[in-house]
Amino acid sequence: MDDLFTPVAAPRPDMLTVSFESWEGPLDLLLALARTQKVDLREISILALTEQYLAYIDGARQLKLELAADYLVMAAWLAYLKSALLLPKEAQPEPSPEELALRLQLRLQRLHAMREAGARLMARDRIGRDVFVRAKPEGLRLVRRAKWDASLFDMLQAYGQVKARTQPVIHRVAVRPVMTLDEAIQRVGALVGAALDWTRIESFLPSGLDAPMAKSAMASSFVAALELARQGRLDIRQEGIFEPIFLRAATPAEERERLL
Amino acid sequence: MTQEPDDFLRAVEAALFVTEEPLTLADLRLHVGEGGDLPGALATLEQHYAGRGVNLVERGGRWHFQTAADLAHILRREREENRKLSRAAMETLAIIAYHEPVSRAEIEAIRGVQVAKGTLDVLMEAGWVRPAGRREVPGRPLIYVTTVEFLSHFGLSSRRDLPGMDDLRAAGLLDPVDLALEGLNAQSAVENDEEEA
Amino acid sequence: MTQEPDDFLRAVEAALFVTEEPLTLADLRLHVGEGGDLPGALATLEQHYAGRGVNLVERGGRWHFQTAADLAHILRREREENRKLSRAAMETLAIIAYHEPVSRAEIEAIRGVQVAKGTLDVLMEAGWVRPAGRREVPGRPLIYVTTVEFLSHFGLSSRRDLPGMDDLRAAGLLDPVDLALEGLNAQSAVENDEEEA
Repeated sequence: MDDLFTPVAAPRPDMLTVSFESWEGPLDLLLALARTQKVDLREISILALTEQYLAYIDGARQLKLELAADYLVMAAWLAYLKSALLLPKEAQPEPSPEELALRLQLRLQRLHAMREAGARLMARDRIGRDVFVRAKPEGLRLVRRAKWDASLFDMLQAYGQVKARTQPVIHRVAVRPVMTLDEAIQRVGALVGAALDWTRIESFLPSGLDAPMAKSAMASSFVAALELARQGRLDIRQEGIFEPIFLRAATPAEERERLL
Repeated sequence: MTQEPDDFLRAVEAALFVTEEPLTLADLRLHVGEGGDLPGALATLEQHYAGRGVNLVERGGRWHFQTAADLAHILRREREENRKLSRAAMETLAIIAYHEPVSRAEIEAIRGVQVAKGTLDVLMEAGWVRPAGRREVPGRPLIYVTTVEFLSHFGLSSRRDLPGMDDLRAAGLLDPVDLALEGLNAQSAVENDEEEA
Repeated sequence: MTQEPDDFLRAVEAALFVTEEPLTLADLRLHVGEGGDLPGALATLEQHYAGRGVNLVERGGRWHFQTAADLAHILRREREENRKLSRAAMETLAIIAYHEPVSRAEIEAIRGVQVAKGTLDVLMEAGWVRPAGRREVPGRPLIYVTTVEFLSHFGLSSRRDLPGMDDLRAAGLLDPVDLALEGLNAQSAVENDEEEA
């Protein structure tokens, strides 16, 4: 399939028809030059290739062609590689020029392999060029039809929900066990008379209450204590925030004055 | 009987296969050239494809391949997919069943929510609901009733078989708190299913 | 040898005849149903059409009919002009096909030039190449693979059928340069040892 993959005309070193637009970068040019050595890419002489490339670039310069930077970078690198390869072995820098040369050779082999693979791929029997499928197939159609699934229970439940949702709503407050404020005032008032010394408020609550009732009793007893204190019937003391609350019977006014 | 088809026959076969339009003998000649026994090749091909899934046929002097008539169902295959009715559709269906004939406005009044256009369509597509004329009130709204398929799908012999309000209450289906909870659970179950799907 | 094809075989034949896209076994099952020996039917059809003007072929697990390659000359039309791929696109496609999955940087390492923006686009537009996630290395580059359409278009049953695949792999030409270099160093080390011994 030469029409699809036109191999780049291999340049002859003696014929400098230089056109850098036809090369896709220095590696491409190097590969084309390597192929003029007419040997397996594994056998090419990198030194010879380097000289070919440098001569090519030189020719281009004499023709005052503008050269892309990457061609010049490659030329500089190859000039370095060439001098390194010519150095006596002990004076060779790291990495060794042999390794650099081998690396270049491996890269050229890989590019060449892919170029050939691409050409072979393009040469296969391709749909629309070599083999043909039907121009206007009728097409297969898959029509999906929903099969609705619902049970009688689902429907009744839905109806029940509609009814429940739209029925007038009657709010009813549940009766919860509480200690009323009156109860608490009576209870605390009666008990505080017996307590001459400071006594924790908890001691004024009935024992054996369940949790909600205990809370209610505490709340009511506290409010009762405040009310009784306002009436001057008891004193309240708390050392600090969240500290225990103590109650005791109020000191008669004349005694308080005596103490003061 | 089976013999290797010659290249002329193969060319005719390939040309008929790729063509956009049925081909006359003249059309075919443009492809396969002047040599060869074209009518003979067509007759051989016609016979070769007879009784197969694809047949070679001649219509008004034009030849083309077509699939065998008895295989039409293969080309347009219908597949049933089970789908669950949405809650809105379920409620709408129940309201129609209990209150029929009802208009859309009446359904909305009972549901307390608007009824989307698609909801009634789904129920009609399922074959459970059909329009049954118009109510003679201003605006002449369409009214809807359930169908015989509705009764058979839900295993009812008549609408009188639908449980009454007392039955629903006894079954706990009218209890607001339980229902609300159930509803929430059912909803999250559906959402989970969708996530998994 | 010739026997009346059964209805299952005829159905498979008809479905493959009308399809717009190559069909997987699963696609075919949707149309011809779960019964019947589908691989057997396909093998029978493949054999039946072998050597005819139209062949049944499998590409990347998908089956379709196409004309025989040797008849290209009678079917190719003047006006049909395949857009030629650029050399860059051709090489890039080959690199992706033989190395997949590959990143853009890996393609560039082999070609020695940057991959122009349009090159991958052209291949993706043709439907031959697609991105297939990212490589979990710094920068998380996109990686590219070929598609089943690529296999169909180039007449490959699978990537193993890529021309010269085995030879290239055996020659180490699909390994990165660094890896190949390591291999060579190890080899020469062994050889040196042997020489010294």
